Amino acid sequence: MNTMTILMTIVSTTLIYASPLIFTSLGGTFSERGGIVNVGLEGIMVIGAFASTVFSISFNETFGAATPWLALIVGGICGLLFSIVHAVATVNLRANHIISGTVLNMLAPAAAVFLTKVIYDGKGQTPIIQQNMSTTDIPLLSKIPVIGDIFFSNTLVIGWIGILLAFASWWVLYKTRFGLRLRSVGENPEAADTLGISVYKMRYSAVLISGMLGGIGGAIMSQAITLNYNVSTIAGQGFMALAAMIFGKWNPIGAMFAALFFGFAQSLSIVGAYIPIISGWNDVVFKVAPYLITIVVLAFFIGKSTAPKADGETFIKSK
Amino acid sequence: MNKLIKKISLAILALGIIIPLSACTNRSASNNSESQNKGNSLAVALLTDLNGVDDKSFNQSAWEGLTKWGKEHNLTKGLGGYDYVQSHQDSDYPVNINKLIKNNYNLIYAIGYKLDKAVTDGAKQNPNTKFAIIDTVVPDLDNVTSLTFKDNESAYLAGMSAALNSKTKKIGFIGGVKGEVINRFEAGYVAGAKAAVPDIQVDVKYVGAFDKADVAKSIATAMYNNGNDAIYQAAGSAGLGVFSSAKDARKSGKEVYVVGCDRDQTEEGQYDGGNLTLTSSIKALNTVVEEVSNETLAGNFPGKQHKVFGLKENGVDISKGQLSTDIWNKVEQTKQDIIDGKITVPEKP
Amino acid sequence: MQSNFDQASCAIELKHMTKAFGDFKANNDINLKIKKGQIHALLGENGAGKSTMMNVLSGLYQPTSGDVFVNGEKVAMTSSKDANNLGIGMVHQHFMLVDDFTVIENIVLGAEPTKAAGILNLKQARQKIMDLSEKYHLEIDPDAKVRDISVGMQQRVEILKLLYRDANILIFDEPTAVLTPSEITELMAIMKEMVQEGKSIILITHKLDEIKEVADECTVIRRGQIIGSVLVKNSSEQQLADMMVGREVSFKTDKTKSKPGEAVLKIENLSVKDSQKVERVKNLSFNVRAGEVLGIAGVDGNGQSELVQAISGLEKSSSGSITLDNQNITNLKVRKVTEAGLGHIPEDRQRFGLILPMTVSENIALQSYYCKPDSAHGVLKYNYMNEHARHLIEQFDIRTSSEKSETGALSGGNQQKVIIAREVERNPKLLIAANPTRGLDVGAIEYIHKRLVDQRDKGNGVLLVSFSLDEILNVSDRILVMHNGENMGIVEASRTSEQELGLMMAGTPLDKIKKSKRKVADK
Amino acid sequence: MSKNWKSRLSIPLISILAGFVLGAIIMLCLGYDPIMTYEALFTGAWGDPNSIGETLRQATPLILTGLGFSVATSAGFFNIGGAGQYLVGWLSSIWFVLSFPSLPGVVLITGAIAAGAIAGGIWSGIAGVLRAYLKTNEVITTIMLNYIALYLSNWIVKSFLANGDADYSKSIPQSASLRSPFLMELTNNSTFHYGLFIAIVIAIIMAFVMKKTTVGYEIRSIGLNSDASKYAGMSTKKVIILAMTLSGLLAGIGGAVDGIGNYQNILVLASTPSVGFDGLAVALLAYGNPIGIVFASLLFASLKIGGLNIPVVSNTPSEIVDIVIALIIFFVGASYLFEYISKKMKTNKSKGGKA
Repeated sequence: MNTMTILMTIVSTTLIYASPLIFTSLGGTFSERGGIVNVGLEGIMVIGAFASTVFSISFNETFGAATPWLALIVGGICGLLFSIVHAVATVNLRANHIISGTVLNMLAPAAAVFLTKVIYDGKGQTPIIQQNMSTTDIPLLSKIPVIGDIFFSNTLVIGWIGILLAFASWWVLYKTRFGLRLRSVGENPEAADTLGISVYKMRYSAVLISGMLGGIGGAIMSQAITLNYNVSTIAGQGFMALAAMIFGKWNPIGAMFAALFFGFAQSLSIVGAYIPIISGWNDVVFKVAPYLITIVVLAFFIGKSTAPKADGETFIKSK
Repeated sequence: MNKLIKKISLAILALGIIIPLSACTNRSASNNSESQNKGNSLAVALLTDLNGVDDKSFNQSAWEGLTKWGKEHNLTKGLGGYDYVQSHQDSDYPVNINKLIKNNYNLIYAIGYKLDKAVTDGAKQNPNTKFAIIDTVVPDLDNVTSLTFKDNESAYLAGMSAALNSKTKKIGFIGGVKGEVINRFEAGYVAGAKAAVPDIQVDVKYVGAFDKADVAKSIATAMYNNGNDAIYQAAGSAGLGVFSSAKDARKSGKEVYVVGCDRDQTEEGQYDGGNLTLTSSIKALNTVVEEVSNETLAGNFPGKQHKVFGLKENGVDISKGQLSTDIWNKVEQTKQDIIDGKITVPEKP
Repeated sequence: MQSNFDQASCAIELKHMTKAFGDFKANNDINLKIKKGQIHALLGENGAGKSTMMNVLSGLYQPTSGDVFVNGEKVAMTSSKDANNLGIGMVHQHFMLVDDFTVIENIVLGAEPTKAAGILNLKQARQKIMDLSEKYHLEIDPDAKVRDISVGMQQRVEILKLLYRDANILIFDEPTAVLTPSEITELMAIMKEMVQEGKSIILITHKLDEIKEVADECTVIRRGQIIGSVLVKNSSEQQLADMMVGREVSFKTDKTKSKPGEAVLKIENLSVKDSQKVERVKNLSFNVRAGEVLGIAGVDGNGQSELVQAISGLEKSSSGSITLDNQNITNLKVRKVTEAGLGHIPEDRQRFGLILPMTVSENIALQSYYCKPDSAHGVLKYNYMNEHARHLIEQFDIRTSSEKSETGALSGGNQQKVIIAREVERNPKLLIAANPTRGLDVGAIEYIHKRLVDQRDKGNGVLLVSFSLDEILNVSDRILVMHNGENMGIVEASRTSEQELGLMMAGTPLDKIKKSKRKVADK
Repeated sequence: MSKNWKSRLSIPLISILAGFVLGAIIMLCLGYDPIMTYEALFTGAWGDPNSIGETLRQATPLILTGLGFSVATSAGFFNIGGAGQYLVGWLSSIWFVLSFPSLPGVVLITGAIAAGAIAGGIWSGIAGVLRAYLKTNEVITTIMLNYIALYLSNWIVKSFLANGDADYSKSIPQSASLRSPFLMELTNNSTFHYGLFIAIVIAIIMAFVMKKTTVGYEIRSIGLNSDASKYAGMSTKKVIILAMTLSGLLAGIGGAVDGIGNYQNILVLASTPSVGFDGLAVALLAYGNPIGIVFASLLFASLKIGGLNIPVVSNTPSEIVDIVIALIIFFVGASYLFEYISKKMKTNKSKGGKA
């Protein structure tokens, strides 16, 4: 590969791996900024992937090329609906957040395969979708010489949307009334309560947003990568997203960069095999590298990351 | 508090009894299959590995064969007829074998090399049950037949097709996890490609898992970017990522292909401009399952035997897919050469 | 007519208000009138029901029965928002602030000015806040994060939060507990100013001198019921105190003159840096002698915490030496220091002193679980631990249903007693007590002070760190004043005054004060 | 105390009941037969000696990974690395046995278990050390270590332990196996092995360690209040590393016992083993109580093994089992629901009484 191809490949493969993680980790950030620990992201992604696939298969003829985009929305909505379980459990029923999140992770794949069997006549995975979300050139930007070719040509647009969404999320969290209130219930719900902010409502919004974004993240997996739903469509991405959120210090932009970093590490391990000097290394080195690099970078360069103060704490309104 | 908990549990218990009772009406329906299948001497079950019978791969192929066979013999799916069981973890194999035996299945297909231990133990303990194991050899047992496939032969043809079709003289191979079976694919593919086009470059990569479609897609993207114009995927459900990468490449105007594996993967290759599944190497588990079932029904269970299915035995094959007539003719010729023994295909890379 | 006028002149009136939690009536048939433009003090021991009443007034609790009138109108508040809308606001004892937010963000939270689409308009808020800050002399740094500002400023933020919401009825819950004398004086002035502006204030406090200074009326509450209301100018401190506890209270801790012996703690040229590498204790030297209580006075955040942490081994010192009972303990590990003879009643009992979900007996074993007789060969002897705990529960009068109760279920005073029992019982050569009576009621304070003096009388040294000058003056034999990490001087408790200490706390070294005194005398 | 114990037991029991009932409702709604399904589930798990043997065998590693997760939780850490720790334990035990096949059986078995324990302990100890000294979040490190374990293990199996090109290692000699002819005969040729007894003994030891020893006291203290623990002179760093190491050590023993008891070899795996993750759920169901974990594991194993019988004898998708498990844990976590309902019932009753 020449340098140009290597760079192009790094960018595009980074985005392939990172896009689902960006959305999901942003979701996690909202939830935990609002004080609800969400280890159920994996389960939420499963629901998003499953629902969007069913939608796409059922309606691809009606909506044509718009199907994958609508499917993302459907995935988001279903993720949101599914996350209500988590919201009810943690906000109203005072469940331990980790237990409730684990329930999502166990429930989702079982329910999705179960429903697949119900819907598709006993089959354990769905058919292949016909309208997939594929890479395209971004208008105008892709015309920029060199940079356009590397970054904006033949690229996964949803990944760039995710990157923009991270900045938007930051802005929402730090510059709007909603964001201020959401963060306040994650830092000190008692204080928010005395100021007339409904802690329950804010925490519900936080979880539901995470459900929506996690659902979209899962939908990206099925719409752009596996092109169907099967039990291994979501195989650990939710946990990687959780890791990205912590890595990014519970900051949307940080989470986004962390997700990109994971993608970049994966990408390096793939592209590394094309770089002459190191291509002779044992394959296991390339397989282990992304995870090892993550640990090293986190331990030695990023350091401690602190969760919002009341993250994981159940708020009980006094009566 | 405790009293109330007691009350609640009573209430739930009551519900738990009433609801299922009301469902009893359904019950007779699902028991029908057993009565229908009575009187048949052969009940056949398929035991898959961790992937189910709709893995779009050889489990599915085997199940299709069994279903066809069952219907031909007026059997229904379920007890006493034919059925399949999927395992969720590697430790489930012996459990599932015992459950099938207990439910009076007398011929069990065990799909995958990972089941050899479970089959060996099960066969020794249950001499009256017959086993057919796929992809590996369990020797010296009267009630076990071993069925293996010369995947390398079909892979050879796949490699040849991809090489002949290649305009860039670069083709790729993406495997799931390195191993005995996948190695056969790799070996045959590389040999076939080199034989057809001596200066072809074959790029071999492994995902490291069978469930990471995102990594597989990234590898495929790198390969297509690097100028490979066909990739042979042998990566299980991760292989779906190869198809989606190829669809992306097509959209950006590259004429790239995927070579399918185990089953005719034309469905996976469909996209709005046509089909990008160049061809698929086929493992004809369906015909083999039918064949062995018929033999068993006729009282000729090939116990203790190791049957090898190659191109000659119609155990493996290749689909025409999108191959040009020109290439297809060459492929057919080579196929004949292999059948005739003029070409020997290596098993290891 | 008369009653109408009466109601209108009342900012708040409670009629037969009862608030019950299950069978327990925290407030029982409360009748109370708070007049407009006055400071109304509310006096009562901890657990008397003051906080419940205030939570009812601020909309957090709904009364079980009875009525609440605000400005003459009967109201039913279901949330703090309703209270806000009626102009009622509360400065909580434990500040209700978001540490991670800036001062401005904290003030506007819940009442944020926005542009279109919910976008914050902090510029607009800043103007209003700065105006209020100026008007009421509430100095703040609007862009600092709350976690970085002093306790005094945090309280000003709390007050501004209410003013920003145009609150007319302000409730202060023990506002001076954490303030320095000068800050207290400032606060009193601000309160008076606010009343003059027509606002009404309810002041909850234990401190009778404060009531005497600012309040117009005082209501005493005990066990959920009102004992009576008096005009402050007509009653003495002693009368108020007796009303509060229902018996006579002694303000002075009885103690004989100290008979100091050898130094048990020697601190020489000690410097300590905090986690941000800022030097918080600077070249400090002093001794604590056996048989005396050395008080360390100073405004919160002047290096006292770091000093205590350095002595107890929780923080490393950057230079200097610490000697305990003739043993060099500089930078030893916590456990070694404890074994060398240190007892430590930590500043924040819930955070440092106790493991709340564990039982009382497990907490009593916290310093000694690893050695005989609490354990042998790594195995805990629960029989012994429980028996020992029962013994201490009796000896220290800890009110708990059993030694196996969760410590978190105990009241604050009893939690502190668990710590004191544990620390004092080992008879340490030096006992450090850091703000040991913060947030406790008069009865508990009296008890704890007695225990500290007992410890002294047994011939051990006591180092008392407190932000409360009363406490320092009351208990200590000698007083060291810290300012900005430095020693401002050591004075005899019997020969100093609040004024002198106040000057030192503000950063004037003792020798300078003496010089100026001499000058005055010379002139 | 006894009252507390009763109510702690009643919540899991009600949850189990509620989980099954809700599962039945779901099946009814979708047209499957719950009675037949549950019957299949039960007979599949406890219907005959073979099934019982398999259920007990399945419970074995769950007990150990569950204990591992709960130790870390007690110290305040979220160890989702159970899968990786189990895997390195499994790998090391087989590797050890295959390296010294001629040693006597007792030495092989103890050595294999010790090897698994050490490997699992090191694997999580890495996360512990990073957490103690560099404050690295253990959630991230344990996730990453799971993947590293998977790839390394597959590579080691292929490169050093496999016979030729096979995708699994050679089998261990009979002398190193935890299975026995006696147990096989007893359970009608199931894969049941002595590992269960090892697991139960370890559970009892852990119950003792956590409740009655100074080490357990330190772990609990740090988990509940690390500031107060520091104040009391405990070395938080030491305890963090200790708790994390102990956690992985237990999961590693789980892997070892499963390796020499159940599998008798090690396979190239397609993904991280699910037993690690199931251990987490088991521990949550048991509130981290070691003895509770034994029972929770048995319940889990019953559902998992019994679940395999469902597709054999009915047409209900076997995923219903996982749905039921998830529901049970949901009810355990959201036990306030029951409290709330009982409160509501109480107030309604008292209101009714007054009227």
